[in-house]
Amino acid sequence: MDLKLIRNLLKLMERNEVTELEIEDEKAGLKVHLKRGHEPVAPVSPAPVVNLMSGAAAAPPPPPRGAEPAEPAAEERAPDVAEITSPMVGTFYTAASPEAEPFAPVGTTLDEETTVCIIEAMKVMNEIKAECRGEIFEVLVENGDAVEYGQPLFLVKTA
Amino acid sequence: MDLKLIRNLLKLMERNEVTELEIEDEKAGLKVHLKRGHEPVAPVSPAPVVNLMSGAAAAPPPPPRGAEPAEPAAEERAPDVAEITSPMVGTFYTAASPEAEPFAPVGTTLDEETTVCIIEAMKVMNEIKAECRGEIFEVLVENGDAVEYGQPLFLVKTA
Amino acid sequence: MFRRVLVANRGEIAQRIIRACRELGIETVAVYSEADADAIYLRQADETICIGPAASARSYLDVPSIISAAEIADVEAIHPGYGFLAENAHFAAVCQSCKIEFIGPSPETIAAVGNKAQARAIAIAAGVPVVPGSDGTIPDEETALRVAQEIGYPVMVKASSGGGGRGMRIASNEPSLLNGLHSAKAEALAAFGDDTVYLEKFVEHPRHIEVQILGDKEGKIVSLGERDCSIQRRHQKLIEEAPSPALTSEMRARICAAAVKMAEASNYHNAGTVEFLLDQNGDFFFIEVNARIQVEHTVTELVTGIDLIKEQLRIAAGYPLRFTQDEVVVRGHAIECRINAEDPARDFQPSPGLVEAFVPPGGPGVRVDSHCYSGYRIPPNYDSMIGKLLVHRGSREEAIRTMLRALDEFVIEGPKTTIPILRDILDHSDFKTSVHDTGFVERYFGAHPAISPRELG
Amino acid sequence: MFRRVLVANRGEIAQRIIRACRELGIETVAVYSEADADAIYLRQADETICIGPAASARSYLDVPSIISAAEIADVEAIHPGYGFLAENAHFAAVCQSCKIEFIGPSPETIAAVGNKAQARAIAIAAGVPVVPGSDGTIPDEETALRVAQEIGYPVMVKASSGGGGRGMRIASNEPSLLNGLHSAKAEALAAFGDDTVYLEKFVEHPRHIEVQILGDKEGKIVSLGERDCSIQRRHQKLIEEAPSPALTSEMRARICAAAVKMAEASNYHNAGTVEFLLDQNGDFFFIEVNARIQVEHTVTELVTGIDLIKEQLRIAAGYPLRFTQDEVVVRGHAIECRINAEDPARDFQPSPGLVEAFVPPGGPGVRVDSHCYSGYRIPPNYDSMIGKLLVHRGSREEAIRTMLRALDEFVIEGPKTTIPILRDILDHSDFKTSVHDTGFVERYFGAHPAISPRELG
Repeated sequence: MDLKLIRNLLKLMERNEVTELEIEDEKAGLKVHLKRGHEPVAPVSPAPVVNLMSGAAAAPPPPPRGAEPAEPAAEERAPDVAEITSPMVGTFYTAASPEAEPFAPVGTTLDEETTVCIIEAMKVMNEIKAECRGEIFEVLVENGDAVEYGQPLFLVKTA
Repeated sequence: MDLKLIRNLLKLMERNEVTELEIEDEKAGLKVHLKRGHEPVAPVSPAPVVNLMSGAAAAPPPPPRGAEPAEPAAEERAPDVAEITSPMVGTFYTAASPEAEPFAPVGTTLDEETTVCIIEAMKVMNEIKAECRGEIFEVLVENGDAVEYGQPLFLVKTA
Repeated sequence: MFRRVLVANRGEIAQRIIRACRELGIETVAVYSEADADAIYLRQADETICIGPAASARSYLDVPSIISAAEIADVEAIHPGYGFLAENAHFAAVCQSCKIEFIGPSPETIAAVGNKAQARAIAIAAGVPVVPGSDGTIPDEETALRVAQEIGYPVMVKASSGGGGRGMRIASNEPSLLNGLHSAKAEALAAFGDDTVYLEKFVEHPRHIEVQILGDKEGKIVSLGERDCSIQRRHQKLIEEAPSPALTSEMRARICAAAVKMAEASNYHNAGTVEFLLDQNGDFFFIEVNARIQVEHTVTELVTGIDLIKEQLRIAAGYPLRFTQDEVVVRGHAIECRINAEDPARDFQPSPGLVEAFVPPGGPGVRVDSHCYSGYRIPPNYDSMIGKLLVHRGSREEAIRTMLRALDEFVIEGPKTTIPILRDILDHSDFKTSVHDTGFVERYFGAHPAISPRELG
Repeated sequence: MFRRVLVANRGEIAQRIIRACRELGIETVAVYSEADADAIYLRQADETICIGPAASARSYLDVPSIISAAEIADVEAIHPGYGFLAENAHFAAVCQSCKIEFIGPSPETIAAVGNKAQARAIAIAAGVPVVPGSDGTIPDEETALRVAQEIGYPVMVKASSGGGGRGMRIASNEPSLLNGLHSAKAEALAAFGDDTVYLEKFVEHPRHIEVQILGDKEGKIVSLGERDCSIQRRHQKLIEEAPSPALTSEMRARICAAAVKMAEASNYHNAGTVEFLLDQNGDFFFIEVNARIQVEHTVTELVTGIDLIKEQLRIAAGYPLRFTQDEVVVRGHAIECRINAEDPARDFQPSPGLVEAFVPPGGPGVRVDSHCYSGYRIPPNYDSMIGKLLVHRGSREEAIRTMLRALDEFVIEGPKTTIPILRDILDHSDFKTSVHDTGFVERYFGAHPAISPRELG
């Protein structure tokens, strides 16, 4: 399973004005369900609703490196959940040092100024602020992972 | 004005699922109005409804050589009007010889076996039968014109 | 030079001929069937004429329609491309009688080399080595058995008018020979209207080597080097290359000289190909002459820098050859892959229909000859070849690497294509080391093609 | 050889570099901005990393993001392409300090030749002819007036750090010189953060001739012949060709030797270009060094058969040059047309957006380098070049004919492109007879471009 598949399907849908698409590939253990709304007139990429479920036999989807910053599981996400995305390319650390406690494990209560992680870029440790209020709901990246610009790092319950 | 324009417009419409298009180009003295229905599943080219009106300043459209056998003026044609098309490539003659009377001038009453014209191909004079009943309503080709396969030759009022 | 030429073909070769004419300043008249009305190459012709419905028999194979189109469009010559009427001596003769130049050899040459038994006799008379076999056709079972005894089994029964693998049978003993004789005759009668057959020794594990020749109307003939077309499936070429990695320069000189001899003995003019089998001992045997431009002429164009279609036009217009044998220099290595709309996973069944996306590769060393584009609908009525992907590089190894990256880049969405199997062939160690023969594809990619699973796109 | 290389660029040159790496068996890491997430060439990279938003300053020009991507992707080298960070000595130095090989010359060489006054001084010291002008920068008005007096009007004020026509003024008398001096300084300060300027004689009706050089890290330098880039509009090249029809073989030998001398004097390694002006008397003058691969490197590839990007990678990996000066042979004639998404009828204003149809030409002699395809959306954030169309033929005349038919075949629906004006230029008698100079485009296609009306498609 590759996010490129999703990208290609979306492109085909866009070209052929398809608004909804469902694929079940039992051999690959894969179900894909895509819906497209009307494309906004503004530039930037439209935010298609992508509902991606890995079948039992399939490996979990890889991190979205190499794909546009899609929003996996968007449909399942309640409207009161926000994302904290990476503002730069680098290496993600949950804590200030290997021995230290993580800045923001699941359940941490945040305000805008709370440091949630460190991203190392060019030997510089950049403290990343939450920039929203709420409670950490899920940490999407493993300690030590490489992250790219715009990659979602945390899900935050905002209500 | 070139029929290729229509072909290109139709292709653009098909690709973009446009069902209706109107263009008025006053400089070129040209109006184009195109409608597309749902494409049939069967092979062969769909028969789009093409309504092509030359403006006052524009030259009359050239014979459809070089384009697919489109059906000009289809919208204006009543449902009781049939076409006699050329079954081969060749030279169209209205009469058996330069001195003879035309086989089928406007107003001629036809049955299936009536000879309507001659098409010369490879020095052979081929008598073309009407293959429909009715009355000649319009002769679409000039005596001595080159015609291609499928090109409309006569309009026939069938009712 | 001609002022106006009619292109009596379709698809990539029609486009190829239109391109050559445009570059020479010749006006083109393209004929097309209703199924090809949307083809984008028609836009490049100066005039287009619909000659009939989709069925080839009533359009591209219909001599009266094409001649009639040529007459009303007032052309001086007709280029037949390959396939359809390209090797039809009757059509060439009709052109002659209508005072339209047929761009190809004379009707007499086409007829002579088109009959396999006659071509074989010409080769023997010219001293060109042929596969050991019968002197002419086989009249009866007794002759078949006697000849087979003389040349030794396995033997091959071949139809005089055959082609494309039809009317062919291999026999390794007397009963299978008698069986094969009758079934080949029946098949040939049905397919070609001619049940005469001849017998040849079956050459085991051969390479298919063919030599491109050009001859002018003054009788001067040059060879443009060989092509190796050993990658075939059911006698259909999939990959062609030039020069052949199986030839030493001494063998190359001999096989090219034999091709020129054969062409001379056939009073050949215009472009043609002399085909040989090369056996495991390095001996080669004439098999047939293709009296037309071939699909794979392009690999020869890349290594020689000579535009074969332009030369065809010049020769047909009566010009002498513009270069001598010594001036023909082969540089680097060229490979061609035929991109067919076929599903290699389902026994290569045709896969026509809408091409949703078509993004050809490009960049250094890459040439693409294709009439396809995003939004094109491949008609189900004709050959499944939708394009030719070619590379030209300094060495064979480099050419293979460039071809692999080009195949990887090629995006075709909609129809299934031969791209996955072409990729696997090029990546196979037998191909890379060039120890393959004409049985390679069936051997490794036969009943259950070993195609690696590929993602969409 | 490198195992893994990061491509720090976008569009056709990113694709070009990925192609070369794939053919050499090098893994590629492609970085991209959010605006390029859909680019089809990204599929060919082994890894892709989003480095920032559409704005170049925060993505392709952002040194920390690119270095960080290189570190997390564990590459051994970075290819900067052209534009963006390609001639940024600071970036090259950062790469060096991070133990990542920068594929290009040393930071010191980039800095030295990047400063126009310093490059001029190197040329003078090496005995390479330069346009008569000031010895170094102009400190004040008095010096400007004195130097102009010596070399004679018209003169040109040029910014030391200038490029792309910015920070340049022509003056034909003293008042216009003083005006030009101040406005050039102000413009240069704003654009490049450096207001030093120098003075040169304005060469009237020149040809723009540049020489491609390659140097290895052992100090061996060869020239790969010249390119003629005289077809420009506002100092932006539109059409390039090789060899230059304006040079005799004696002039060619001298200008190539001068380029090699200049490269040697700059301690140059990797690929670079030495640019000259050729005046109406056949005298040539050094103008600048481009310390990077150039857009038009492709025409040199076609006539020499040398893959310049592969050579860049080999040189950066420490290999010596694989050929001597004598082994570089120029064959035939190559022309490149830059296909830009610009509207020539509206003063070349950019025309980004959805490409509804994109059908590139193909066939013999044609090379297309483009990252575009049907359905691609051209982002408004970057350069308007969407592809390069190249031809390679036996002669210049043949190349022009092939280019004309290729331009006619090229279908781009959606954005406006430079195709119509390219066609008109190629068809112009001054271009065909090669009597044009760098003022040709403004002269004939200036305020009201003489573009013939074209049909849709």
